[in-house]
Amino acid sequence: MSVTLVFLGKLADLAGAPERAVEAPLDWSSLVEALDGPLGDAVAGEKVRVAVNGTVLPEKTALFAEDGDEVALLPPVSGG
Amino acid sequence: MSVTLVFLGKLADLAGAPERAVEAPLDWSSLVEALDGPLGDAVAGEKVRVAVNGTVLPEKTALFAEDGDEVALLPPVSGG
Amino acid sequence: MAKDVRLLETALVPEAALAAFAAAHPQAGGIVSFTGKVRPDGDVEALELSHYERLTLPGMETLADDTLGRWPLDGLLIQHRIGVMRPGDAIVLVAAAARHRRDAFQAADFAMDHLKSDAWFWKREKRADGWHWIEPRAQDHADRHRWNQDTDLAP
Amino acid sequence: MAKDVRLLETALVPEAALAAFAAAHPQAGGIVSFTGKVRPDGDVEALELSHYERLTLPGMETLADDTLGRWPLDGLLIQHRIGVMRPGDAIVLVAAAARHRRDAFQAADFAMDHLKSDAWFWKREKRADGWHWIEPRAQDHADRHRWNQDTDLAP
Repeated sequence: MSVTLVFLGKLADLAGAPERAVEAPLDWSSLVEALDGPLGDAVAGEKVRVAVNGTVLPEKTALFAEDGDEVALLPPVSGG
Repeated sequence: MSVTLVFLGKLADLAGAPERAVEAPLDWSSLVEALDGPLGDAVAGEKVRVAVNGTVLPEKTALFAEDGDEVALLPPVSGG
Repeated sequence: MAKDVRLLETALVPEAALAAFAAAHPQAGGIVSFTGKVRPDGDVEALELSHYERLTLPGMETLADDTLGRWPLDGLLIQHRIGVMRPGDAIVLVAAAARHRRDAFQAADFAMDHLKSDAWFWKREKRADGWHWIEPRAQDHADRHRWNQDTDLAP
Repeated sequence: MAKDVRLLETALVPEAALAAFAAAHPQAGGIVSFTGKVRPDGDVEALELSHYERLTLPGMETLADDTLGRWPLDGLLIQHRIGVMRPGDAIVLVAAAARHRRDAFQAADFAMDHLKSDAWFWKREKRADGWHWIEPRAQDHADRHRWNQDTDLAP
């Protein structure tokens, strides 16, 4: 019963790994709770967006993920 | 004692050859006189420009060429 | 096949890709291309582009469709590197083939502006003191905003 | 050598010329190119471009200098065919190498607009019923007039 978090860009550095499994179900408050310190601050910052199974959420606080879902945490893109 | 006329583009077709030698010195009226028929009409037309030794004349009726000069008759360019 | 969109994990060779693209579109009167490379100046030793499987290539496909919808093109090529690159390596190649020159210029320009500011890539540079993440450039956003705003593919 | 301007009497091979140009400008972050070909559609069997020795190449050199004066470029390549070409043959190649993408796009676009409407070439096409001289296209003049007017190289 888990959700896979995927950390992109500098969030992977802050997380210490590109992925992490967290307990399902997952909503915004339980995500913030699960990510403490600078990682949690960064993810909560207004520039980070959230995608569930490849769909970017218009409003990340509306996050809801269940067992088997993949939640990506997307910092601002830096271009090609 | 001659001036070389160089015919570009469709003027070469009208002239029947890419070049022609005419008597020096040459001014605008003697040029028009030397080129009769459709060729003369085309050269006199407002879109044809004249260059002497590689310099385009601002006003072709100011033409004056001497022995050894090259006079080019330039129809509108049609692009690359 | 009007659209050819690829993410490359190994070397992007612009001349070879362009030759293949031109051969695939013999009917096009004009082809405009842009090649972007890792600049060999400064103290940058390496560049790494990371992507997100579920968004990056789909986003590039959407950008290609959008570009094809805006200009009458015979073909559109978008190739983008991911992974670690060295100074002088090609990062991106965009090519647009069209009957009319202006369409090809605008399409390539549009696709590049959106790739630079709007595509799902994250970039870091290795300098003498280690790796540094690169933030978005204000100029890239300004470039994108020259076009109208119904085409935001990423925030 | 920032400027490379040529008139070619034999085949123009864009990919080879672009590869050499890129190799000559390793410091450029971006290269924009335009390749124009004889379109293989319609009933055109051949195209002939004639030039005038004393004006055509000097005019292209002046256009290159003007382009280099307007944008900060690392290099500018202009190659133009003369003589008889067949459908599918390349007629013209322009490439601009620059540190910044926008400069390279604008320079290549500007050079092409002026080559199309302003350079000393005369063109005729061979169709089933023989050769026909091509008149200037109004669109080419309109394209050139997008730029400001202190750069008329030919009437």
